[in-house]
Amino acid sequence: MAQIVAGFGVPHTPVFPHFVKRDGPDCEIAKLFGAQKEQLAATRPDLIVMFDTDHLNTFFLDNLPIFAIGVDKSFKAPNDEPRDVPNYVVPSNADLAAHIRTAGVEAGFDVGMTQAYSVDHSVTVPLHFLTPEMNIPVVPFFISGHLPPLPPARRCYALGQAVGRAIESWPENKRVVVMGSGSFSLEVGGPRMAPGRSDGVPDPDWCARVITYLEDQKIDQLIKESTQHQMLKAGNVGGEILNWIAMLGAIGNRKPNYVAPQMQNGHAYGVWRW
Amino acid sequence: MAQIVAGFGVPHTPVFPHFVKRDGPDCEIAKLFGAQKEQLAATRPDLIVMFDTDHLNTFFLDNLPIFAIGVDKSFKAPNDEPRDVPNYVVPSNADLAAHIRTAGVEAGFDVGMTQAYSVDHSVTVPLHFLTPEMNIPVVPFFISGHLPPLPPARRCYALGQAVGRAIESWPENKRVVVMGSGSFSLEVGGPRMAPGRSDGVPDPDWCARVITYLEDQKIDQLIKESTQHQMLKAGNVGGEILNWIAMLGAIGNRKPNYVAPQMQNGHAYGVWRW
Amino acid sequence: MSIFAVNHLCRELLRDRAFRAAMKADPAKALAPLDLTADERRLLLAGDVGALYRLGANAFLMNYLPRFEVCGLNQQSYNERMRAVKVDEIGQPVG
Amino acid sequence: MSIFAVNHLCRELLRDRAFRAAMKADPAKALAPLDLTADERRLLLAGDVGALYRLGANAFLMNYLPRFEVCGLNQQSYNERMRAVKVDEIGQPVG
Ligand SMILES: [Fe+3]
Ligand SMILES: [Fe+3]
Repeated sequence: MAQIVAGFGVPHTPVFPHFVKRDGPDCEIAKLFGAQKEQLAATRPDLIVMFDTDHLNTFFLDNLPIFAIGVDKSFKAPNDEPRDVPNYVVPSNADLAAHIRTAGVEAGFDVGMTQAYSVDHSVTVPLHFLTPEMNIPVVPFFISGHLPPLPPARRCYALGQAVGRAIESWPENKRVVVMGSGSFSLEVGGPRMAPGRSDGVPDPDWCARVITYLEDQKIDQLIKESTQHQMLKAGNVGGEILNWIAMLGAIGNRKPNYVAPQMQNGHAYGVWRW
Repeated sequence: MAQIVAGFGVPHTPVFPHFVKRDGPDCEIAKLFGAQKEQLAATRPDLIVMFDTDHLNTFFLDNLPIFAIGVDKSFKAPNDEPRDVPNYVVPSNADLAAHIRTAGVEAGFDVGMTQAYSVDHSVTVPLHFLTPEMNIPVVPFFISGHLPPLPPARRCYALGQAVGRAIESWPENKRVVVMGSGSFSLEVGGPRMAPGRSDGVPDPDWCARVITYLEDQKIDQLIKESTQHQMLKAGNVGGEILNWIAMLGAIGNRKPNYVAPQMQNGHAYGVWRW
Repeated sequence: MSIFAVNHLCRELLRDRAFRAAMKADPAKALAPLDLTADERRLLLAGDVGALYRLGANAFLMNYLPRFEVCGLNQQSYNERMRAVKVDEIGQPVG
Repeated sequence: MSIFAVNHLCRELLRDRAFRAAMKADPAKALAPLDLTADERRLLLAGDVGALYRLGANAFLMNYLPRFEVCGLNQQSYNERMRAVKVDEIGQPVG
């Protein structure tokens, strides 16, 4: 049977590959992703399931899902031209993805499907740093985290639990890592940007509180406080925390090895291994 | 406040407009739709919410929702060239549609959204017969009813209840009719077609049983027996019964005025007024 | 998923008038640029909708082939070939 | 929804290289065939992203305007104009 061997929480800032190329391996971003890369390699993963919020690139306003999963043998990444990111073809696992979808729908989660799809920086940037050889299959699970109505946090946690059960009922002997991709407090291109920047962190207190809750395993408190109002107050991508919450649902209530903050970006790098 | 004033169950066979044009107002189809048209007019509807299963026309395999709602001020119909159906522009109500979606997501239904959309024969054909002047706004709510995994019948009933509550919490004083569009037993273009036809009725017993359950208000029994296996056994569009079940959820457990079967087509015409 | 390409081109028959005309005029030429396996291409050109169904192609979508009379199909030959596919109680190919 | 067309063209800037080039060369001409209201067209050509945000246009999508430097926008003018929009605690325009 497949087993979930680790959980990772990752940021996906599209300009980070450019910064690392420019600033070299000793810059903060390179070190933080580098530490996660080592941790990931140590888990010997066969497969990654990544909860992610698309930025109107894979999906648009003409057909916008709340939940959807990519069901194909591979996908192209990225589709939105982040600087200094190559064009990747990422292997995936259509059978496992279809199995997760079926299990999710049976459990009462209305999970849409995409085939022949591509993904944006939010899937690509973490993989660019963590699995640059793109030799580990990735199944992306999309959670709507930007445009209200956002799915309730408690529902996303329950979704993660259902996805975790689906993974662990998969008959193949696979080591699966579950990731959540996104920020806790960030405004991109909206009125709450910082002066002279293209983004901003509207609610640094919330970001700090989230990190404390993660470190202290106060998941119920985190869910309770992650109302739609709080997520929108944290910025126009504040709902990306739902991806971390779904990941936590999938791995169960565990103590993280670490949650390394990057407060100026309103996000963190988290590792859960056991 | 808005109130739900009636429920309708309708078939949507794409060739029916052609048959009625060919065979005139005294043919069975013309009479059955004609009777419903009179019933509908008598309800003085301000708005129609129609549960419907799209046939890979509004949505395709590249982005296939389980549940989705059309949010726009109008939509084009039909997009799949059924014979003798004009090109319509159907008015809709984006505000009410967005309100239903928000209420649904808050209630734990993961309802996707489409804007700038068109619909196929499954929305158009019933409207062609029932509201040919296209002067009544229609909000289409799409339920995946063809490709497994199908959403569970009990969940579709609960979805209908949530949509009903959302409609009745809408502050405008509107008379709303809820419709469910589709067949009970039908195979279209698949191996279970009848000889020399493009469709077939693989499970006429099920069709008859559904009609009895509807007439006798045995909704719980109907839901219990509407397993994915039974729906697929009834044909490759057998899951369209989910649209009727969602309609029943929205209107509450009521006695129909009538459910007129068309057994050779595996479907019926139903009217619930009170 | 390769069968996606078969499903997709069937739908394009409905949506893209130029592709429909090209398929009516010369299917081999119209299919040439598409990303199909050799098997899928051969089965499409032979109008072998039964074999394509067994490979997972969708019945509604393949129904556009006889509707627009491409790949030598009409309603009668489509009906016969699809009905020859052995399926179980829920329409899944068997054997 | 008319604002849909504004959102859509912003996204096309990213996805359609020919449209991107046309918008860089002559925005009025590139926008001419699109189904925009007179207001939307005027605001786009003026680079008035603040007013478009108040009309409901999406911030990520409008961010492609300065990224590709169309309609006279660059990161600085975009930042200033968006930051001038008064919003409530959750980023909704007020006043
Ligand atoms: Fe993001
Ligand atoms: Fe149908």
